[in-house]
Amino acid sequence: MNDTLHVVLRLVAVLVAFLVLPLLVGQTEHKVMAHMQGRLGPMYAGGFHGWAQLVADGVKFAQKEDVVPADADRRIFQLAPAVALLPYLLVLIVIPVGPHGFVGEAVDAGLFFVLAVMGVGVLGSLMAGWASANKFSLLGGLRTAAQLMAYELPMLLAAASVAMAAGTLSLPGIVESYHWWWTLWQLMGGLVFFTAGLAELQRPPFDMPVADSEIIFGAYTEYTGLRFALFLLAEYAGIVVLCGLTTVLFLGGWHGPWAGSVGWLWTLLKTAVLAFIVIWLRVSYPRLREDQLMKFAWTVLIPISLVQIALTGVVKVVTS
Amino acid sequence: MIHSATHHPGFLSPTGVEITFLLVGLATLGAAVVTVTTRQLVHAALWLVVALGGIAVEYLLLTAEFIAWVQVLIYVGSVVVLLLFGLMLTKAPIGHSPDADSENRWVALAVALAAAGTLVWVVADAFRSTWIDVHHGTGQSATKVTGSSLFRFWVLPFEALSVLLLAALVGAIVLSRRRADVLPPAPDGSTAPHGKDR
Amino acid sequence: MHLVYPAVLASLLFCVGLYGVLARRNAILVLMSVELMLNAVNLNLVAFDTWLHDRLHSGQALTLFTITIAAAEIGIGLAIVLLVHRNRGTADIDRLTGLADPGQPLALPGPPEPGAASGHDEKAEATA
Amino acid sequence: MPLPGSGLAKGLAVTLRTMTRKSVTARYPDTQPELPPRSRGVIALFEENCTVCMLCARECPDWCIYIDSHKETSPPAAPGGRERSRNVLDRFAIDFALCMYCGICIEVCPFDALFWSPEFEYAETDILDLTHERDKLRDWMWTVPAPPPLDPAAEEPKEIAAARKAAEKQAAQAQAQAEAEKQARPGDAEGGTGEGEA
Repeated sequence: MNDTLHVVLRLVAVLVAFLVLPLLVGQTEHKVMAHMQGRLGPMYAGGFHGWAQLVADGVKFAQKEDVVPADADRRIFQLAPAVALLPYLLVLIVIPVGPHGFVGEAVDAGLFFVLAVMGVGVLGSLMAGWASANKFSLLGGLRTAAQLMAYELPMLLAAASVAMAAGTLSLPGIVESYHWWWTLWQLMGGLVFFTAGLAELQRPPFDMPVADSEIIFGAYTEYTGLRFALFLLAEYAGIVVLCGLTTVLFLGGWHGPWAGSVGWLWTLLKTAVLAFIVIWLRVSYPRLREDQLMKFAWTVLIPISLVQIALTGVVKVVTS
Repeated sequence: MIHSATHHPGFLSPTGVEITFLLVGLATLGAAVVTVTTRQLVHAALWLVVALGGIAVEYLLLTAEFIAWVQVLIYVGSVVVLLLFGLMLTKAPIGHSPDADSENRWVALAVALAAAGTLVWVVADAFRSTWIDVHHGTGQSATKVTGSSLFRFWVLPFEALSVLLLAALVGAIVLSRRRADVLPPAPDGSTAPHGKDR
Repeated sequence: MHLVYPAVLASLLFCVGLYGVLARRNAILVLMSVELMLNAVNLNLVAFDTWLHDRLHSGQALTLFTITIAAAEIGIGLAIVLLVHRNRGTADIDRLTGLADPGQPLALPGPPEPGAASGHDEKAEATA
Repeated sequence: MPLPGSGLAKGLAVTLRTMTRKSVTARYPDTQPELPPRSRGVIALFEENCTVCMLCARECPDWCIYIDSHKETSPPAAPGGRERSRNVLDRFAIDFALCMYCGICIEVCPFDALFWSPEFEYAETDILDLTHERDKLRDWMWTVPAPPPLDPAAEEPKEIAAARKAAEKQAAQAQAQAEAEKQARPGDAEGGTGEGEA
């Protein structure tokens, strides 16, 4: 009974984090982007520097009419946002935050679980793109699929490099066996992982599937109201998950001074810094072209990740 | 066999795992049947996702955790995405598709039913009194043991497999590459939009 | 757990896949059915691996091999299907009779061919 | 040769530097904007100066000025003379929904009846309310700032120069007359004043 309560409490905590952290990232994006462009960003909602802007947005989305195009495949169209959003919730459950089991639910082979489930989220975009009965949506869906196929590989290879280094697939296990010099050792892998993750999330500069100047909003063109908000939430939840994973895999998670007591703070701090970098990249760089994107994945990221794996193997053999 | 000989849980007192397995199995089977019978192409692919996910859950119930995640990663994350990609490129329509089912569907049904009858009868007859002890070992060791056996006893097939994968990759690239000199001037425009595929 | 459950489920899934392979006309649907059959085999492998308590987990290793082969198969299969679709305007295997005996209707690319016409209709539907 | 990736770093540096600087957003409804002098907000009418010459209405590129007038005749000043007629303004309206703020009307007005006012907060919820009639246009006149003082070293405006010249001439004549009176030569003074009036 006590165990059940414990598990339920953990899951509730994860759910709360799932609902709060993406909003935090979204609000940060509003403000950071604005200041990087010499603006102020939202200033009214909630009073102090527009802290409640996303809450207000949510209310606005909830009030909007839920439109389904006449020619669309209704059920798939309506199901797609949930398919896009839920995987990130599942992933968030297994990301370790602090030492001594400070994790929603420790899954063995957690690395595989995380990568597997994150790949499912893209199905939501595909379903949305196909079911909208809109050629721009379809193009967006196609681009999403192509991008996913291209970037899943370097991401997996980079993650495999860390798993090799740690000798385990469990996320807490990877963090526990972390040493500070791993960050240098796995630097290339970390960069590849982060970049490929950005591309899987379709964040700028890898946002061809939603390139507004070419295909309006890609797979999400026909969505309105709450379903659209769910897609946006999925994007921000994806940022949280990606940054958390990069922290856990490459930046040592809770490692830092006084890790025993405030380890979770270190994880959150590192995740926040990475989230800031995600936003920073969005503001700084223009969108890549579709063929440049594919070329980047196949000719830059995959070779780098392969070199990283070779390096990991060599160091592992030499040091053991 | 040894385990099955020592204790005989009856058919009529299924455990929780068995009930779960049965329910998930029914869902999986239903999704598979819809996959092969629906006339909407993309629906078939999405039902295939359900079926594959159900099989992943069955793997979990059989304590093959690693295989389950690989199943989700490769099948749901990649194979189905590729299938959907292919469906979109071959212009899968919304709604019923005229070319989903072939004329010989009744023959196929007869063959499948016959095969199913034979197989189920044989299997049920053979393993009538066999029980699996699913609460054996932890997942951690299973993953570890799978890995070490893969790279210790299965290295040669593994390497052969990687060569096969490479060959498939090269083959796919060669197949989908368009050579400008042999390309006929697209007669009806229907082939034109695929210029940049893959 | 009774071994019959996974075994019967695997056989049924295999037969469903078999039906799909025989009854479907669209090449991609056929590929999906093949996936179902492969998965049935995988389920069997895993179930027997668990049953036999194989210390080397050979069943799981074989399952990994099957999954890899399936991935390779789907990649190259789709490449072929897309090529066929690009050349003929249809992915309908019943019409791919270019190598059949004379006397069979030949499916040649061209505007009067029914396949190309239906391809147009589908395109109109898909982009409608 | 620049390091590879230095361009990427430069891009990041630009955005980061911008973030540390003060943002340039004008928080308009909370704080009033600091407008430069002679800002062009709305067009004011100084109707006392208007002679209904219609130049503004004719030059207006989008025809947003409406002028109605009628003629009033006044009896001749001296009996037997010609009747004097005068244009009286009935309506002067500017439709600011059409106006594109080119300022041509102000430029062409020969009698300085139209002015730029810096007032800009006259948005309405009904587009018809954007047609400002002459009372409103006259009210805007109160918001027109005084003309800027001339540069100290500037050439004198022509009107003032002419007026001063006339005044100086008059003063000189008056002085001359006074001197002449001193010499007690009556008669010259009358002729001198006659010349001055002509």
